[in-house]
Amino acid sequence: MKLDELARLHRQMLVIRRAEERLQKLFADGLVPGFLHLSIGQEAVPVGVSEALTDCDTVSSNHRGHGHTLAKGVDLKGFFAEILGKATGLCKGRGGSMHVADLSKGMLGANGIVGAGLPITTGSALALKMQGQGAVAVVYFGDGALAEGVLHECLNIAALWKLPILFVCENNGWSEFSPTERQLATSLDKLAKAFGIKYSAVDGNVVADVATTSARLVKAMRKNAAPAVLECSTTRVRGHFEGDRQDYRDGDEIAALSERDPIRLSATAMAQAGGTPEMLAEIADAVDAEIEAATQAALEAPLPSSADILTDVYTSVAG
Amino acid sequence: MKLDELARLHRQMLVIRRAEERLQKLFADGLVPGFLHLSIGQEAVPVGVSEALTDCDTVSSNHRGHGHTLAKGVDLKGFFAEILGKATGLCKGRGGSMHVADLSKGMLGANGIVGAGLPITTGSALALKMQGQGAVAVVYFGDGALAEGVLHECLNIAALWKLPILFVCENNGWSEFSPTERQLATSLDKLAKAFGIKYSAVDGNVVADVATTSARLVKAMRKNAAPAVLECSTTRVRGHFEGDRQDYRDGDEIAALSERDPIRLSATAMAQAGGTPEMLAEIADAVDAEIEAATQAALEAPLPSSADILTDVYTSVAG
Amino acid sequence: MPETRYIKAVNQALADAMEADPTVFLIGEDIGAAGGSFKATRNLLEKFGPERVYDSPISEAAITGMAVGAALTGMRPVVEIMFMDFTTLSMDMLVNQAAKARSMFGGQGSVPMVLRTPHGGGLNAGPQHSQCLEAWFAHVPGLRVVCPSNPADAYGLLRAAIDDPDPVIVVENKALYAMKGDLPDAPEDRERIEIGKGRIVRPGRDATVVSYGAAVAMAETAAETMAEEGIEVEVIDLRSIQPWDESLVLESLTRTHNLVVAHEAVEAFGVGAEIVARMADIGFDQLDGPILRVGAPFAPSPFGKTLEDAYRPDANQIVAALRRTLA
Amino acid sequence: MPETRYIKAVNQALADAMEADPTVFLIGEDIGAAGGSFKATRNLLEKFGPERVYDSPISEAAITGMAVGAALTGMRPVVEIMFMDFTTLSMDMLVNQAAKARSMFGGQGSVPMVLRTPHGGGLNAGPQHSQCLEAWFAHVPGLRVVCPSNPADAYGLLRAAIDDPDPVIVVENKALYAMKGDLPDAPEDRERIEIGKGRIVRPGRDATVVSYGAAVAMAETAAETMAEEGIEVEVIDLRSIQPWDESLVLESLTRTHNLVVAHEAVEAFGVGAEIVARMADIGFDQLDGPILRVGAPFAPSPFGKTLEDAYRPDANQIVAALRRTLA
Ligand SMILES: Cc1ncc(C[n+]2csc(CCOP(=O)(O)OP(=O)(O)O)c2C)c(N)n1
Ligand SMILES: Cc1ncc(C[n+]2csc(CCOP(=O)(O)OP(=O)(O)O)c2C)c(N)n1
Ligand SMILES: [Mg+2]
Ligand SMILES: [Mg+2]
Repeated sequence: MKLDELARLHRQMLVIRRAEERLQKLFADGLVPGFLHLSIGQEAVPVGVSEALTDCDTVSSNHRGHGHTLAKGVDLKGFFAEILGKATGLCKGRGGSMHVADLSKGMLGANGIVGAGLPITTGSALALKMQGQGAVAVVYFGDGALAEGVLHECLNIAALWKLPILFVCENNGWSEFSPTERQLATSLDKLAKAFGIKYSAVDGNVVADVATTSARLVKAMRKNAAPAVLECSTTRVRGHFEGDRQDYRDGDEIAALSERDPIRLSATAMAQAGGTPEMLAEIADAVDAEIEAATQAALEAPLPSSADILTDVYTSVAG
Repeated sequence: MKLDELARLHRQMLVIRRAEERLQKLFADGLVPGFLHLSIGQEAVPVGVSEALTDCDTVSSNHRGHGHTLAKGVDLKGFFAEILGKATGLCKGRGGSMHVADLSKGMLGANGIVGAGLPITTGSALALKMQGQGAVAVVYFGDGALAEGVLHECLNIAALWKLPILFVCENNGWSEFSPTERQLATSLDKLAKAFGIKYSAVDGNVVADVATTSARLVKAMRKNAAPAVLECSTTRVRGHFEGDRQDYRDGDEIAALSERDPIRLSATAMAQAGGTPEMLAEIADAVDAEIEAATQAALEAPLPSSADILTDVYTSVAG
Repeated sequence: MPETRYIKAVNQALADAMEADPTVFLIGEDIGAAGGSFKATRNLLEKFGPERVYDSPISEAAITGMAVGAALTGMRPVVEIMFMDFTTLSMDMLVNQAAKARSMFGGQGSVPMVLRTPHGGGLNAGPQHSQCLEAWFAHVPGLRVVCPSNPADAYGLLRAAIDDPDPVIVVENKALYAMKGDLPDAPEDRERIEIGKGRIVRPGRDATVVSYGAAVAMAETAAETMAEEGIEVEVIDLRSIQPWDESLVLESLTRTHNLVVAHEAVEAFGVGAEIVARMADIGFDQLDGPILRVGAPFAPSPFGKTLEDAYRPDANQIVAALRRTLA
Repeated sequence: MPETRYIKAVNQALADAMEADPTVFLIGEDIGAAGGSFKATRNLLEKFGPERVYDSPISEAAITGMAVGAALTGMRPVVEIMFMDFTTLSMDMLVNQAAKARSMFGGQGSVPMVLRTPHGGGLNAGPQHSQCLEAWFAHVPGLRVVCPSNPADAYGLLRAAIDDPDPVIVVENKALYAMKGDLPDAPEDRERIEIGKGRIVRPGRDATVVSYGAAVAMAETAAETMAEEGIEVEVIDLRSIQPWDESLVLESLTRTHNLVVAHEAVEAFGVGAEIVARMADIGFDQLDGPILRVGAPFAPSPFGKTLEDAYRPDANQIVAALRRTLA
């Protein structure tokens, strides 16, 4: 991969990283309402996958969706404002971290229900296939979601009807406070095989690998609609949600994660491709400035008016 | 298999066959309320499986459950009365064909919801394992049920927790009015493999084969609790329910089914093992008499009293 | 098409909607070649092809969720769930996803999907094939619920539901599928019925019976019985359950001063409770007597003719309730 | 254990029930080593071992259904569903199976299972983690539903639910988990609370507020406010929603002649509707004014503090309702 491409991917990952680190602080300061699930350590997956996508393609996500959302190109200011529950948020402050969506970018929403993105995205893929423009749908889900029955239903229908859907599993080994291996007697490669769905595995912390594989899969899908599964092994660095002290996790395991830090790996890759420390610093500064601006705007933005509670429940008033 | 064993199995199949043929007539005469799904052509499966079971083992069933129920040893009179909606029925005439149950025989009920028997039986298997007496649980389901997500959840949990459950699929190729192949991109052998569950396939119309394989699987399960899958290829001779004219089915296909009639096959097997025509006739006469007695008793039995509608909703009255 | 059956009106509404809008498509179990368990989709596969009529595997959660995703992607899916009892498998997708998407996404889009499903007894189909669960959906902000009582309404409400930008549950009473009624021959004469508006089926001055679905005919029969005694009962068909036509009911109550609410669903915690509760608030001053409800007793729907007949509400119970409130 | 928190009382009830009866076992997501998302099962894995405490995969339908099957096979399973919103994935098993087995099998057996689940807001957890869906379950014959408002009730109702031979949904209000209250030290002094019986929390002669769960404390606050003006409000905690203590409410109404029903759930088609509807029938002659309800508006529970605060019912709304009915 060429340096400029690596740099672009690096920058996008850094936006996600810094955004989440900023949110982490804001949460500690009591400024983020509700649950906050951070994807620190997992940034390479959505950044790599999104390289293959346009605004016509749809994605849907889960509870750990900040990376998926930002990588799909949604507005950073609207994103921050939403997570802080402000009126200027992408969802007018009504959804928050677990429900960020931007339909104009094909981002059909984070989701608070494990596995729920699967049928929604399968249906989106059906719609895209009917519309015949070669667009594809991507669903992000975790390894814990492999236990939900709806996965089975969707793999079956996607395979049966040859739908242009990319099933992207972020396998971080954890399902909340439990190692997922204690919850599964199967694995995604075996399931994909059972349904005759093309399966690929990548190191989900190497953004170039994710990007290359996704590009190949999506390209094939645009030509001949058919589902594919992409399993990305990745690393959840923080707790299940902010406030989770991860007592259940080995300290050494967490410490070792930095070895596999996707941003560190991408910085190394850039250096190998001729990138300079100055270049990295420049990116970092630009990202910091962007994050700071979005944070400030969100902090200063007004709260939604409680008079608006009944707004948008329905499109129009019936009866 | 020895003649007396073959004869016993033959007799049990014939009880199911004649019972259903009688029900078919009663239905045509307007005497059976509700839906009636007949299992004519599928009798060898439950008869073969039940050979391996005792009253301590549990089974649960689906909408096409007459065979499963009778093979588990429930009282024929109570069975007929139930299907005719009489007060003397096993369920006091409140369940009917889709809900026949006899808890005293470990028969946890037919079921009107496709796939619903799966988690119920998985839970029963967990209970039996906890109780530590070596009992096993059996769930009967059709090929159409393979599309329901709950199958995935149950295969996973059964494999993960090593539960003594036998998943018996009656694969008759049909899901209501559609060939199941148009609904599935997978098959049960592949799914079982994905979960590391022991898989066996038998000709579900050869009762001795079903019995032998079931005996082996159940025996292993009693010693070392672990799930197993038994797929029985079988034949649905009648429509999805009585009243279905099967326009969607090739006449030749239906005609050819008699070649594989499990009762015909078992008669042949008996002849090969030294059985005489007299022996067969004797069995047939005894079965006919039994069915006739049960039918008459059911026809003469009183209807449930409408005063009883609120009875048995709860065990005791709270509040 | 005079003398059109209810099920045929549903079929016609689907056909007309598909004709009018290429984004409308159907998904459900055995709805294609088989034309649906109750034949609501008969011939639609032939007419519109497999790219508009999807015969699905037995996967209620997935097909309902797929409708949500397709609706968010510009389509207007119409899902058939074969029996309302099976919507128990679709609840997450209906309640957590379809109902909430618009609101929780801040009004960015909407979910123009329809879920059609039959409720009710009369087929001796037993406890898992007879339930009337509309009260659940009416309790969920973001969903609309309608329940037609006759062929013309089955047509008009379904067309309106498909046009509606938000998710609508269309509850059809399966015992009414064979009911006959008029439907105009010319497509342009077939009318949509506004969601949220009820209809006075029979005017009266002495008491009001509010009902929907199969209970409307029972209410009419009860009104006839009462009329023989000189008591004029007004019968309202709600048509829509969520939202329901509060002002129509209130207006009727201000004239009749007596109210009975009747439906086939279980009485306790049913739709009738909400109607009574609203009237016990905004209509309190108008009431001359207790507000009574007629609904099924608190038991699963039993199999078997005698039991089911005794279980299902009927005109006699409405008459008895009317007599009691008027007493 | 004076000053026991609500969540600890739940924990104690589970421990005591498991101690008392070897057939009681627990199943749920992250309930083992992690002790549950809200810590209801803390230390129970250690105490009773993995053969009594099953940490399950994320498979709500399966674990609920497994409880049905285990219950039919002689056990007393207690399922935890992490948020009530996720019971949308368990509905078939609860409604078509657990609720109906006894009746449709003609009383042959019963399904002694319990499903515990937290409802309600206050955590800014948004539309898919805050719903109060108890009205659904109350509408289903065969299920019982309870909703404790304080630690002692959390203990007593859960013990009673586990003892009960039929399926019971125990709805815990998650905002109350940190609430403190008394629970006796000696196990034998810890009391079960009869399902179906309510309690007069505060006596009064001028009006009755019926509530349950988190709304009980709001009702008490409202009663205090009114007391300052010399208006004595009686507060009833229903404790059980299905069945609910109709005679206690009626008896109170015959003394106070004014009624308000308050709960955190969405008002429309909520539990309050049933209570009002019953009283508008059997209590009609006792009413001096309209029966009013206080509940959440008809919108998904919004995320964000200001919105959620405005969305959740509070004591002021109960006061306003009292003033209006007394006016
Ligand atoms: C249906 C449902 N069940 C349970 C939960 C609670 N829950 C939230 S995240 C989670 C674990 C998900 O693990 P995984 O899918 O691997 O995602 P990760 O958190 O590792 O990114 C659980 C059990 C939920 N939100 N929805
Ligand atoms: C959840 C659910 N969905 C749909 C149905 C309607 N239905 C009843 S039987 C059936 C087909 C079942 O096919 P299969 O499992 O192969 O059993 P078979 O009838 O062939 O014995 C369907 C779709 C149902 N009863 N429950
Ligand atoms: Mg994970
Ligand atoms: Mg089949």
